[in-house]
Amino acid sequence: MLLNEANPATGFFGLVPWIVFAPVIGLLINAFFGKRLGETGVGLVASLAAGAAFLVSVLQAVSLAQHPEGAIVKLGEWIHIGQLALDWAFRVDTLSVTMMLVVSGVGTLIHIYAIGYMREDVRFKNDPARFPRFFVFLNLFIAAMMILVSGDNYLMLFVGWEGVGLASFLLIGFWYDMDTLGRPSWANSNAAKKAFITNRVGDFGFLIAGFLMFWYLGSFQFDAVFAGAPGLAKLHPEIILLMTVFMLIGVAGKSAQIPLYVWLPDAMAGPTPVSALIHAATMVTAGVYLIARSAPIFGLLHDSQYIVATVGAVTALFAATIAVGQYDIKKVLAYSTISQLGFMVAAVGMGAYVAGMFHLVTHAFFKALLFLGAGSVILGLERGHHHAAHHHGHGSHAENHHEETFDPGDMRNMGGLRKTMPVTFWVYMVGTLALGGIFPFAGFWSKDEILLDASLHFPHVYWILSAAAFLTAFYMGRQVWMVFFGKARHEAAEHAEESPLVITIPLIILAALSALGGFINLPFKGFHQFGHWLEHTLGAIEFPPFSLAVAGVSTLLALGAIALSWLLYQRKPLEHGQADPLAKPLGLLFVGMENKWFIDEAYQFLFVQPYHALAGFLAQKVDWDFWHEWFHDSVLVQGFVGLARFLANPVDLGLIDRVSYWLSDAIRASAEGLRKLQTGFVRSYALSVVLGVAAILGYLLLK
Amino acid sequence: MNFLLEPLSIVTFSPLLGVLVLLFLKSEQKAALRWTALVTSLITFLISLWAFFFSGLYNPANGGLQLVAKYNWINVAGWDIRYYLAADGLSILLILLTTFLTPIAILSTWTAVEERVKDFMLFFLLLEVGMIGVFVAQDLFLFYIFWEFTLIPMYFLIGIWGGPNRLYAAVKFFLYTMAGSILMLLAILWLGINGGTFSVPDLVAQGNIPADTQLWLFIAFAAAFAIKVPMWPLHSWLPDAHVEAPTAGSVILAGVLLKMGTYGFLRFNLPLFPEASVQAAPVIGWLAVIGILYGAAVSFYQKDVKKLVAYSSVSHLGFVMLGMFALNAQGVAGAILQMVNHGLSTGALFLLVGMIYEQTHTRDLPVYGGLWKITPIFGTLTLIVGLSSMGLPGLNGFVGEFTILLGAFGAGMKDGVFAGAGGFWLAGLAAVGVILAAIYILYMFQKMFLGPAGEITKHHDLKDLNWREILTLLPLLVFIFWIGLYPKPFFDLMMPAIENLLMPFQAILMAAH
Amino acid sequence: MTQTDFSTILPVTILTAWASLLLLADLFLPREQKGWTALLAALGLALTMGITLAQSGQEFAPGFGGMIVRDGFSTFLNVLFLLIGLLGIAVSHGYNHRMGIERGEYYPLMLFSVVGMMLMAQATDLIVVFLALELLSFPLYVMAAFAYPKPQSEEAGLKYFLLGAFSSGFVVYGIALAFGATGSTDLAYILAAVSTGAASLPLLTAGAGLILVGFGFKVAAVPFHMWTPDVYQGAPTSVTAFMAAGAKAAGFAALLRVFGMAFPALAADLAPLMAILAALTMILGNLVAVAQTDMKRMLAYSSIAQAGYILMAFAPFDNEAARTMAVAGGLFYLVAYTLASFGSWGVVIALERAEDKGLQITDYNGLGRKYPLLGAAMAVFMLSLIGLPPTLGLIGKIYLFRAALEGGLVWLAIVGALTSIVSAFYYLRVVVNMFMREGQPQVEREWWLEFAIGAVAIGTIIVSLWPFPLFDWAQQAVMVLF
Amino acid sequence: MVPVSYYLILSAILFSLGALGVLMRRNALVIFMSIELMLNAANLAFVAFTRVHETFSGQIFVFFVMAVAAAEVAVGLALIVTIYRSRQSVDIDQLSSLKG
Repeated sequence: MLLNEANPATGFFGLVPWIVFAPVIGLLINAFFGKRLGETGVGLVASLAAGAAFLVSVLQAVSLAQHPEGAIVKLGEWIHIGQLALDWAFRVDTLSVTMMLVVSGVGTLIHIYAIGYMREDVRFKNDPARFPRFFVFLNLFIAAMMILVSGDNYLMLFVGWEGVGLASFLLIGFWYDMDTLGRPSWANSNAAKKAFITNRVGDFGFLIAGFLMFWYLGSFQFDAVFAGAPGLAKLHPEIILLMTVFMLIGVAGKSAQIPLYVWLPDAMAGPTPVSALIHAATMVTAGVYLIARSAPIFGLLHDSQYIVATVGAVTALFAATIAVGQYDIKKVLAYSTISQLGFMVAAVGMGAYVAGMFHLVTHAFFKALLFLGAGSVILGLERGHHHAAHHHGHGSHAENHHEETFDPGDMRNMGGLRKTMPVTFWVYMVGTLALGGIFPFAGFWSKDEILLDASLHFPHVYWILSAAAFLTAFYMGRQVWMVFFGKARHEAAEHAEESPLVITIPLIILAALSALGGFINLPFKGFHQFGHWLEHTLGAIEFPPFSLAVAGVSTLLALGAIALSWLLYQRKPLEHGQADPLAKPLGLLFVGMENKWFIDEAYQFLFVQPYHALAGFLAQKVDWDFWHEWFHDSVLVQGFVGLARFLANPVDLGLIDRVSYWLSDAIRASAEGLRKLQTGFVRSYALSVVLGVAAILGYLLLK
Repeated sequence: MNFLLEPLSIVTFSPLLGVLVLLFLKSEQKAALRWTALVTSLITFLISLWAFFFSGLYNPANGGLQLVAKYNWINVAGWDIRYYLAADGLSILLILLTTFLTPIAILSTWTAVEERVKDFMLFFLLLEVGMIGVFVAQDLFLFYIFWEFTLIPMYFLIGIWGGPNRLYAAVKFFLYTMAGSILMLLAILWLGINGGTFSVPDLVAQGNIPADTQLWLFIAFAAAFAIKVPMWPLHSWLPDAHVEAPTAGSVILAGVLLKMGTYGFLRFNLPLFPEASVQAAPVIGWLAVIGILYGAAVSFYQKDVKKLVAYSSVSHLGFVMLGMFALNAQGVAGAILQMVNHGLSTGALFLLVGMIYEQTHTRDLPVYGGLWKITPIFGTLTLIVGLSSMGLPGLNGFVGEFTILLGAFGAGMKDGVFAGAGGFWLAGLAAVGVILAAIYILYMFQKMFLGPAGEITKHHDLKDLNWREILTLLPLLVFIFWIGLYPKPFFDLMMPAIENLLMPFQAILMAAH
Repeated sequence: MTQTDFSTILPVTILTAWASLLLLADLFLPREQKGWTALLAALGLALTMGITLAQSGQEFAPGFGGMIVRDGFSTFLNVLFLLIGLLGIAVSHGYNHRMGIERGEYYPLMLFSVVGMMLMAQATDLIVVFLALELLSFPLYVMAAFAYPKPQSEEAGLKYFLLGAFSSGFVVYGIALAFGATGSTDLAYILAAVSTGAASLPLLTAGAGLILVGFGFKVAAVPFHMWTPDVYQGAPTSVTAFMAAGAKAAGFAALLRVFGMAFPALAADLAPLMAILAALTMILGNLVAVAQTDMKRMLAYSSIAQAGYILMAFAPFDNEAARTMAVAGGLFYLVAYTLASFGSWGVVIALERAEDKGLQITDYNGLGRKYPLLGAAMAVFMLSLIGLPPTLGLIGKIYLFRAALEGGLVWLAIVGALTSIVSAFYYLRVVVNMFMREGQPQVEREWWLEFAIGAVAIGTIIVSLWPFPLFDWAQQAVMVLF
Repeated sequence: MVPVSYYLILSAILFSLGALGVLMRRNALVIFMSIELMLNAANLAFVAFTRVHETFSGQIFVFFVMAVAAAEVAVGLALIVTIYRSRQSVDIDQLSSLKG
């Protein structure tokens, strides 16, 4: 039926459209029948849909193992105008299948996790009816993300690109009528809007890059573009540079790089599974995927590589500094994500595509794990808070007091959770070590590969990234100490409870992946399985030999950072209400970190307010007051009516009359003392006739 | 009376049968009046489908005029005025859009129009005749008559069933439009006198108008069309007309009447004055770009939903104009598709606004908020339509805007029409409009549906859409998805005609560079 | 008197006799049965119309030594005049009764005036032109004051009379000069004299100019228009309706005849003058109409403006290729104007009540709601006067604009176009008031009046859809002039 | 013998006087008489031109003009009398209720 006939696909390749269809079917079922299915039913349908997509992805991988050259599965024509030929076509190769596996694999786990998480969340937020909607959106995201990674041309990729943006918008704004603490507010919807619009700015860059591509290379199809690019690079290198820079803008939007990263921290307004799935593991890596996919273009010019790598590296460091100063458990992770994305972008920018993709995969595991762990912590705290409030009793005053001030995401309210939430603690530790880059966890291997590449080709990137790696380990240490160690700084933390199995099982699976994920691409001769896998798509890859020096330095840095954080945060655990121990020694620097270097305020000042003012000025002053009211109403209408009145009264009666008076005076004077004469209307009419006669005769006889 | 039996004559005039029936009904028989109008417009839609797809008389692969009905009408010395109807790829979609939107608009009035139902339906069906006529007339004289005729019913629709400031809006609409068209009339007469015929294909075939004269004629035609579109800065009548018009009127105004302007450029300005078109293209392109950005910025500031949507039309139609005057296949095809898209999306937006207005009697954004919780279907549909309007890929708006921008960008290449007059900047700035579109649509969506419950949401017992309302919107949604996912049938319908249309421009552009 | 002579004036003679007899017959009719006079007058007009149409097949037929003629041109216009007469009776009957001015001499006067108009179209000698002019004018002077002792009516009558007589003084003097220049008042002879060079051109030019003044006065061209609003307002509306259509049409008939037949040699001088007059008339008429609040004054200024449009037909007078079509366009527009003007005055009559009530434009509020057909008809007339489809006014205006463009007078066409937009402004106000404002207008239901309005409205639409026969007829009619 | 041009000049002067009279007098009757003066100026011109062209038609015209003038008197006086009856005045400057 919907399988492709024109392209007799080998193996399971023909099934590839189902990675999109399955979640679409899931979302349709839940959209229309969600209310009747019940919460478990909805969750089951959605998880099955995501699972089906994962299954199809696995089948693709199986087929790829036999036919590593991959396949293009054409579903139908999309836009065909002149030489513009866009198809709905799926590209199955090792790169896209890697992404499919990550997206659907992590996605399925998060679906399952979300059944448990959302069941509690909707109750905490007092709106259980919203439950099915979450899974509709989640499936929508999977579908869009699958389109993104499997499209065979840039425009289909763009469909997914914007589609995930939409899903992200919907999910960030899932609790659209409140803020993160559940109070009625515009905050969440503002965050959602901000994400979408910032992404649109990036999409603008993507579009422009696409236009350049089409008009200089004649196609959007990957193979055709890649075939033409080297020739263009010789003729017009500046066009290639422009193309890559504009594409980088797109990447910056989606993968939260400088200068467009600002939406991602706000995106934490979404429920935690969303943060894990979309804003850590999958969607935000789309930019990395895009650059890896466009390797034949980005690899053409050293300038492009330099720019991309530098942007990535700077982002990595910059975001890491902010992460150090955050108190919200998810905000720390958010800035950490930005920072890690910087690592990946820097990697693919340098041409270390395998390293970048490798880090993408491992990051998906451990960052999803961390976010879900954080979610578990938050739920635990909420349970504890509930519990505490319940026990405190009956004084509604106390309850209100809690409602207003308690933030279950604030690390300053936590502490000592290692005892109350042991499973979460252990998996969280795995995630932390992986992110911190501690041997032998997944993050160590992938980060090391990036640093290795950087040290060989872009030394400045290496130095920046190393600093970022140090900070990474430091802020993760800080977080772990603050959350799980010490004493509970809030009664909610004291009464926190462990999460149910539906939540912890996915955590454990992810923890296993985070611990072991690094082994898919061990940097030793004869291994590099992941690299070889991608080679089928990216072409022959040169693997730099493992450098003990680089690995050693980075491990030392990480350990040092953790030690430093121990010194600061664990040796003397934070007390309730105590300022951050860094605040004093760093002074203003810490204020900057705490306040995200005031970038949001700067954007507000530089872009948002001026646009508001401009729109207001255009709408109110230019369009309405000036153009609509003044020009149309005053100038056109009043002028016209005035002219008409003027002609009716002064001119028709007045001016012509006046002239009549004047002329009759003249005539009277010339008629030598004719009797005093009063003009009346009839006579002025007659005079007008006479004037007409005079004019006509004058014209006829004198001309 | 043979001329009345031609397929296109039947399509054009079949609403008149409904008018006849309406005349014999009493004003009190509201249900009968509504059903008569609805059934008539549905029959017209079916006839139009039949004529183009099932009669076997129309071959979509043929780029020329088809379903030709050509009869002498006024033929005295030097006058050669014909009753000349025909359709081709440039008009077929717009004809179908007209016949498609009219029943939807009528359906939307079911409970919204309670006063003077008979007159309303009369004017509406008459309006349909005029609109179809505009799209099928191939004789300038006949075209002008249909063109001016559409003014009258719309004027009454706004003036009688409109909002509080309706008189002002109606008269302004009338005078602005007429001011433009009367200049066009002079140009039409000039063409008729010098060409000895008013038939457009014949005039195009003659094609011997000197370049400087062309420019004047181009301006005269453009005056009429640009006001109708409306191109910036001639849009001042639009917010008034849209805000005051009843919902169905807004739907038709945005959906079809504005398209008459863009269609006019396409059907008359481009083929009749090719050299002038190439000359004017950069100017029109820049005005279009200004319109795109200006419309988007201004609509962002609006507190009145209808006004917001109205200004968004300025932005959307800027895209249409930009694509059209890119004078390449992508641009023009995108422009035509975008005309349809705008009709669907903006039409649907006006319908949605009308549906909530019926319950709350306010369109003031700040009093809404949090509506999604109470009216989930309404919110979801608005979201989909809004996304289509801001060009989300996978929905119709994207296909149009993307191809337009692609075309406009291509026109900035060295052999394109915008080369040397801004080049890539036109498409680049226009693409910024895509960002701004997201801003105002999301702003609107947020203020209405997201956030904490507003005054209206709190204090009204608001109901979600009922079946009739969903049924009204459903056809639009089907097309929003269809065009977004599989626009091929639509492009297939127009491409042969576009190739014919663009043929002369290659040579002109070659000569120009 | 030969048979040709007689057949030439047969319709006119019959109508004159009919009018005289009617005057007598009226004496014997009791006061409450004056309706019969109207019916009889209509009968006379119908009879004359029948004869005129029966004769219409015959070609150019001069009579009385070339003083009078019967040709396609005169037939066309005579039919129009007779139609105006019939419509005039239809709108007068009930109104005069209602206003208490139902006097027997009204209809004979109207018939005499129609006779004058008909003679005007038939005259080929300046003497006859002058006589016809006076014959059509005198009854109108009287009729304008017909509502005496109502002061406005008296005032209108006297104003019209004094200014009319004043302007005919110029006509007479102009004729004298033309006679002096050529030695004849026969139009054909004048033409011949010019072409043989026997004529004194300056004298003739001056004469033509003065004659133009007289006709300009009749058609209310700027700057000879100033009587129009006052007289139209002051006169009983039924008379105004008749006058606005008839006198104007007759003025144009004479203008066409005299300038077409006698002064082609002066075309180069006269044509620009006509263009200027047309432009001034359109501009002033339309602009001033905007400021009016009284319906009758508004329509009066509108009729001035409409005269300007018709004058456009004379603008390409010096362009041999264009002028036939132009003048045909003028005749066509004359018909369109007559219908729309009569119709709108008819609606005014329907709304007017004693003591000048119901004459403000605001009195039309809600008309379309309460009397949808009457409102629709009025809307049709307004649209026709603006020049919008589907009405005759649009087709007519297109003919005229085309004439101007063909004559190379692009500026005049643009003036016409722009003033049309201006005109939309005030015509639409009526439509707005009728359909979009609330009000309780009071309408007198009168069968004849409503029939006339309805017929005119339907005619305005139908003919616009199939204008070819009418235009063809107009074109045939003007063939004989050039 | 007096040249024809003298008659013509006289006629022009008379015509102008008549026109001036219309412009300057307030009494309707006097205005009316001024108009008659204009007509008679035309008559004089006709007669004079008749001399020049040696034809009768001009003189015939004069008779017509006189007849018409007489008819005009009938209509005009009737109107003026009517107005005098209702207003006790024939000052045309008072006849200005219609304006605007």
